[in-house]
Amino acid sequence: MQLVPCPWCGPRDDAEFHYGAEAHVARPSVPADCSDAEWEAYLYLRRNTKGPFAERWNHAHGCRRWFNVIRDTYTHEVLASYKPGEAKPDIGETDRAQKDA
Amino acid sequence: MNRQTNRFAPHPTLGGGRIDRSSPIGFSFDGQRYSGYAGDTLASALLANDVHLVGRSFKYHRPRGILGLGAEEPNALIQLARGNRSEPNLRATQIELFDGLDAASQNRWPSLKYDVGAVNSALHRLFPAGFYYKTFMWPASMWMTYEEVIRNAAGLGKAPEGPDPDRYEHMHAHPDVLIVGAGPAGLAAALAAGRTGARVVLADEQAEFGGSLLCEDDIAIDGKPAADWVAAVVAELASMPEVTLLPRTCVHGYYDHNYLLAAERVTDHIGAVVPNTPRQRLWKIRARQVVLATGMLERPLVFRDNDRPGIMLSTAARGYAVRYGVAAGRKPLIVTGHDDGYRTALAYAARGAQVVAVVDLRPEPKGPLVEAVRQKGIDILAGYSATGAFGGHRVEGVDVAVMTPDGSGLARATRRIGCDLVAMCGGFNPTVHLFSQSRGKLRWDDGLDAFVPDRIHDPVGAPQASVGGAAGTQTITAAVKDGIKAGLEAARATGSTARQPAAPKVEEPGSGEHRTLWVLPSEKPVGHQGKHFVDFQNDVTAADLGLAAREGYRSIEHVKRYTTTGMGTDQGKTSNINALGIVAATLGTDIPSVGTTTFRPPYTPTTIGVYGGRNIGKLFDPVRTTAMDAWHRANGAKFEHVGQWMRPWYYPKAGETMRQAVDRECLAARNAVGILDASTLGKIDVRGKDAAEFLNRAYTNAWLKLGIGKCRYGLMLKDSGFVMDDGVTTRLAEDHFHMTTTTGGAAAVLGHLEEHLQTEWPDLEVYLTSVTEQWAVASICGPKCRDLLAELCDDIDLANEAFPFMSMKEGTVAGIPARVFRISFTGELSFEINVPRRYGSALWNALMAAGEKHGITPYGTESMHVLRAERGFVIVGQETDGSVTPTDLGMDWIVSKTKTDFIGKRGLSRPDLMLSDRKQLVGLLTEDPTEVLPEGAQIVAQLKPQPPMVMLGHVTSSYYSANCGRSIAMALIKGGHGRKGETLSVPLAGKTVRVTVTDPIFFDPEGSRRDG
Amino acid sequence: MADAARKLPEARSPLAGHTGPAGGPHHAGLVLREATGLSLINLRGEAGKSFAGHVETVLGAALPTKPNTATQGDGVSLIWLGPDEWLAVSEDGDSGALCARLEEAMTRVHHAVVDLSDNYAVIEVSGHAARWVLAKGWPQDLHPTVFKTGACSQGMLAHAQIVLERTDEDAYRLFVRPSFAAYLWDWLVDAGADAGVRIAPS
Amino acid sequence: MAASAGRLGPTTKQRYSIFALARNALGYHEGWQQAWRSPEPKKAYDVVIVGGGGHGLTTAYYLAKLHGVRNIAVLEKGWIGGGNTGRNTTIIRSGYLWDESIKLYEHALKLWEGMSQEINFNVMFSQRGVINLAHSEHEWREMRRRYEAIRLNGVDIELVLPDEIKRLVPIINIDPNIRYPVKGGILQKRGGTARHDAVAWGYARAADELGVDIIQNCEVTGFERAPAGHIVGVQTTRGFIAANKVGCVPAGHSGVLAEMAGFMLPIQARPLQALVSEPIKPCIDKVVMSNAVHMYISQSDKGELVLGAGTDSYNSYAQRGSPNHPEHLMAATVELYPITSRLRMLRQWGGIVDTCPDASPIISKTPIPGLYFNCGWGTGGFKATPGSGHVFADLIAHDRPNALAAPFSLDRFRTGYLVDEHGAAGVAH
Repeated sequence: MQLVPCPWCGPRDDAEFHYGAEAHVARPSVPADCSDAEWEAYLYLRRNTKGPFAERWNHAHGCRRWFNVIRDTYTHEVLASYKPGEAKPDIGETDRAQKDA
Repeated sequence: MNRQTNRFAPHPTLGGGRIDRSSPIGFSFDGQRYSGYAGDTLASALLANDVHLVGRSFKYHRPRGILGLGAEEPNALIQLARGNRSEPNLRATQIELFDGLDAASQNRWPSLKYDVGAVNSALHRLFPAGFYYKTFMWPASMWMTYEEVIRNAAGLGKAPEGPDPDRYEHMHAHPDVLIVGAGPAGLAAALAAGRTGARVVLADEQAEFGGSLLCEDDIAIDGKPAADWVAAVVAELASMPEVTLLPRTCVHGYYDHNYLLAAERVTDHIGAVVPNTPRQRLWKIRARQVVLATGMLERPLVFRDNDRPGIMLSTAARGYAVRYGVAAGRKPLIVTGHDDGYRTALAYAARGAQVVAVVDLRPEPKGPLVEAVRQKGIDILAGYSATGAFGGHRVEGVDVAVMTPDGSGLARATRRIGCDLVAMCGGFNPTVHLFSQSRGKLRWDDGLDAFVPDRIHDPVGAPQASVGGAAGTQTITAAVKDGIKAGLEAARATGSTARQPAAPKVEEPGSGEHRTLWVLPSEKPVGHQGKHFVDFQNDVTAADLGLAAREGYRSIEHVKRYTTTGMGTDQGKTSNINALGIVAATLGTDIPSVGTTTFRPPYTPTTIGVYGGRNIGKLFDPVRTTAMDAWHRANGAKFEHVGQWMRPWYYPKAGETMRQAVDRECLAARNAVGILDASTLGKIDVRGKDAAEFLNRAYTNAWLKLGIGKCRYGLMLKDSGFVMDDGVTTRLAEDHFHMTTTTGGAAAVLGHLEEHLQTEWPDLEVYLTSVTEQWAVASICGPKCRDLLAELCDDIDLANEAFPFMSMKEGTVAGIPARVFRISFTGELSFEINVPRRYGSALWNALMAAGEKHGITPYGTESMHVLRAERGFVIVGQETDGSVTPTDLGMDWIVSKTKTDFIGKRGLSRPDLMLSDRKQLVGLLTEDPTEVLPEGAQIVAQLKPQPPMVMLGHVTSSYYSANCGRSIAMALIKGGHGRKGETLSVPLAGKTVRVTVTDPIFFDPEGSRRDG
Repeated sequence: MADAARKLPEARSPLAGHTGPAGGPHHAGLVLREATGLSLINLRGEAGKSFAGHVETVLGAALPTKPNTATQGDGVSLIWLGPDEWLAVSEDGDSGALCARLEEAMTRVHHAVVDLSDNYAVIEVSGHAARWVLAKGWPQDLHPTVFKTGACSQGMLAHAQIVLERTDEDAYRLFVRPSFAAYLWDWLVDAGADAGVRIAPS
Repeated sequence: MAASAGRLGPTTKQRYSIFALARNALGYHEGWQQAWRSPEPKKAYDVVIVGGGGHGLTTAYYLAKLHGVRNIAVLEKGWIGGGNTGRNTTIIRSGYLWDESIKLYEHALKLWEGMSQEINFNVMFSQRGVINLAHSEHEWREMRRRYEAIRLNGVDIELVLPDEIKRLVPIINIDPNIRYPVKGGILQKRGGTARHDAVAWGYARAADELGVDIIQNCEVTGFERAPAGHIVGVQTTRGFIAANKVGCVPAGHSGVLAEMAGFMLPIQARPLQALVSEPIKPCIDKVVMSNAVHMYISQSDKGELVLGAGTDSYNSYAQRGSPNHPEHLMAATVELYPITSRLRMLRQWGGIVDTCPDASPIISKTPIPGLYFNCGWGTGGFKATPGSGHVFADLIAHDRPNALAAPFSLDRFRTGYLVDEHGAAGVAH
């Protein structure tokens, strides 16, 4: 049972949270301008990193806020947690590999 | 009752063991009555009564005796008690004796002594490891028959006959320091940590603290017997308010970030029902620091036929003598490569047993222990191998011979020595299961010939230390010293401190170099004569391990799964390292490069019921009820589960079938007054200057210009373009709306909206608050419902002009402040009356009383389904399944053409969502109007005599409609909108129903009844 | 809302008819009581802005900004639910009037004031075994040094999502949705069996 | 395809049978050959399969057997069958909802039915029957839709009511007043279980017999592409290996490999936990699945009750999950099968399932010519093993999907074609 650090409530059991997969995937500001591939990328294509990963959590049973966490998806070490809008700490990720379909 | 022939008389100085000879306990084993003493385990009591044959091995059904002293026991598996409290596969070594204990052996027929299964042992050549992969394939049809035989032969004990009468519970704990194991190292750590005032939990699987010290009589601490030190430390710990002592509690699982699970046996040792007390308690422990003091387990030796009853681990033999005052044998023989074996010889000799010999693998054993045994005149056979044991249901002796210097073969002929107990010591393994479960990295220690903890997995997120035997420490002195250091450091790391306690002075026998031989040589090569057992429970021999390697199963995980070594209920506690040693030798490599298999929770098998805890039966999952629930129950409602809610399904009168009740309810709703409890719908308060803009983005239609007091139906999509929910939203003020959602979708919609507000559009000034349960809702409909409402409400003009459809008025109904909405899901004139929940039943009672003369009839979810289907209204979750678009539902009218964006808009324009032949909503009328199609039935264009056939789609809703006087149905079928008027087939098992495609609206198509 | 001059019919609390008669062993380690007649108002707004000042003037208690703490005023306590969300709990039962006064004070401020007096059942749990029983189903640390009097938290007690407030040495207040109240009450009674349970009149 | 270098015919294997067992018993079983050779990797192959689980090994077997490709290597980063093949709850059935899924899983079920005889390795495929239970009116309606779709696809399926279910599963609790009462279910008699390890070992042996090189402890660390873009080989921990075609079937690690190849997948790696009880005498011979309480149960031939749960909700490659899932699983097990309360859990573990947004697999070409992916099986991978290998071999051999695989292309997420096997998205009304 991992301890997920909610930026407001502090560390809590992961059972208190709802998971939101890869962080910093913003909804395109003008969806009408998106190609089908770009819309597919927004809807479905998410990084699935093995290692340090910027991901979203929602404290569903607590303060109900969304926030971001850098967590190693293999060792489960939690490296950082930060509020939405705050900059993503550098974890050496290349920018999102665009599907060149 | 047999006298306890094997009890040692109490020793003048060494005492009579930690049993209470003044309180005898009667028990039975396989129907035979025996007696033991308080403090005995079932194993020690059986041995006291000279019962060695206790079980039959899994595959070969060989007679088996007690091998160990505790959790490592692979053989003595017991079926305890009968009926609903019966429990299979318990280790006799871990069952505390209680009065009237009723135990039975397992896996034998007709009896333990005469077991038919023993034929497998005779034909053992035909059953090497993995034989079942190589046979039973011919003829193919016979496999299920072969399997039936295998299944009935397999399995050990039996499941109880009925439900468990005992209760279980959970308990959360948050110690600063969790110490696992209360042996010398653990007690010392707890003392050091406890004295700082830190919150400490000390847990041990045994009934008493002390660990290995309980089984030794040659250790003094601070000049007194070790047990006195244990008692003193436990007494001090018990006096500390922040220290929790948990005996009979096995910490069996180590999960992420120092989250550990432990199962406490609360009443098992009492053997009687204790009111208001759980049988077991699952401790869910989040520790800031963990100290693992789980000690060591002794390894057996692998030699020919080393499984005769009466052959046991040396520490076990010693433990029975010292702790339980039991002579596991009157003529013991010790086989060891380790000085520790000599302590067993001394313990038995001191108590009057005649130690036949000490067979020492080492050519020149020396040191204080060896000298002490020599002085006792005991024969020490140095450099000898035990080439094999003999005896049937009890060991009768071993063959011994001098080994070649490298221990690979025999230098001289063997000779036979008679004995009635073989105490074997193959060395010691630190108990690293929990360390390994915490994903710590092990390393092979050549000095110890064992794996020891090397690197902690997550020192920051899950700080942890291993001390004592668990860390490979050899002496009690070092264990106590390390324990104190680790306990203090752990407490200090959590902010509590105190002076470091002085380490007590420990006097213990020293031990010298040991020798490890993975297989003791005998006359014939391994596999050619007799069986060299490695995993006693799963009957895995050294030859099996050789076979696995020979057939290419080289990875240790392959060897484990192919031979099933280490996969029994003891999880390889006595076999894993021996197996590794043998496999490494067979592959011509060393143990570190072979690696270990992963240690998986639990450390010892744990009761499934304790994991269920009290979350079973009535408390398995909440049942959510509305304010009017009492009335529904009192008036004979049949209920239906909708998510966690329990909603009235229909209200049968005496003798009515469901169909008759639903017909009556539907007719009343359209001809008199129907009343529905609609409290379960999701309700969300939407506030803020950007509320209208937010609704514009969330729904497919337009919201900016909705009038105050006006309502509008909205369809909510996901950004994929598929329908996720629907509901009516009402504008209460310029910046204030009241949104409703489906019952099932309430939480999902609030989450969906809140996620977009927080992560996509934080700039919008909008606040959402769930008000689902603030309001109880009674929805009345039908031609007479306005008259009824008028009797109870005199401050709202109910006339259609003043109070038009899809608008809301506030006023007082039956004396209760209320919001009344002209919303209709039935197509009838309808008023949804919302009152604060506390007045829900008062409102309902008032409506029912006043409505009597109007023919008021309560209706449930089934009738609501029929009434809305008559009008062609869809239900999200029934007409939709997450792959349906508004267009599919024929609801293009609700999709704004002018808005540049809303959630789902871009998704809708993806190619596959624009195809004309998608599955689209239609009505279906059966040729025979009385035929009601089953919901989920498939619709076919080209009917075939036999499946398979191409299906167009399925029936989403289907009912008999009393109001239409016939059956009606809705369906999603390929290209449905273009198929109006077509005749199609619905092939059911046994018959095919012909249907005509229509518009999905069957009653009052013009909507003339809406305003009453 | 129309004035309440007319005689309001009987109001039923969420646990009416479920708690059974008051009473139980005097030495009971667990005492349960349903608290009724409270005003519960959900407040949303920006802590740092004037919104906070308006709340304080109307309710007479400062808005708690430290997560998971509650502040007490005269007959009112303000419970932190999120960085921009609080639950005001007042012994003044006229929640409508309270909401009106709050609304009036905040017309020009981005806020939400929502009467949730019927959206929660309130269960008081006290007694020397209160912490022992709650710890059977509450995963968070309740040790007095960590969960002090005046602390509050949200989470799951068994399978019900609740707001938990520690009101005194051995006294807690649980806010739970009414539809979960019967389940939670039954869970508490079952979990309190080993400590002895007494039902106090509500 | 590069001409296969001068290799002798594949090593013929001893036939496994009771007679072979008896014969070898005389020689103390020291005459058995290696089941597979584990050779050193060659410099080049026609086809390299990445992933030595059941799907990878069956792909290699069918490529060699049906498509005459002789120069194949299966690269496994650990030990074959060590991923999900060795961690699943061994359930086999074809009772799915959408036509595309039913056809693919039924294709696999038919291949299961002749498997032991075809590869001369007893995988103990036991067609003892699988029951899916419905616990509410809503679920019962969903079950009926699934039943009709399966039946009309020509696959054996029966509706069963509580009394019949009680007869088939004596230890089940059909009391109508429990929190999630048994309303009924569907029974697929041809469904059942198999010994998962044996599937990996059996196909490894059969593929080895056809000349396939099975190379363990060989992790792929990168893809090499020709200037024009076509795949030319893979970088591994044991050096570069050239290949004209590369088929990736790495289950939980598909996201990692896709990222290595420079494109993204709609796949999230999620923990899926399972556990076994101690072995007891037979008490349940059917496989019974309950979606409402996320719980499924069967009993292995050794006597262990095998219990599985739903996935954990967060991404993880740790092959373990949070203990609240097994806890809920065991509460549900005691609820539906009261006699299990006093039995004891022997072992619990987790796997990494590659979950897709529509809970259906991806069997597809990729943006990189010559690179094919077969993944996204989520919790349904084991039952599809032979079918997945069969269609993936066909795709690799012909560079285009056949009719069975076509609906599962990667492209469907762009076009919106959905095969959503989550079942009904929400709860009605």
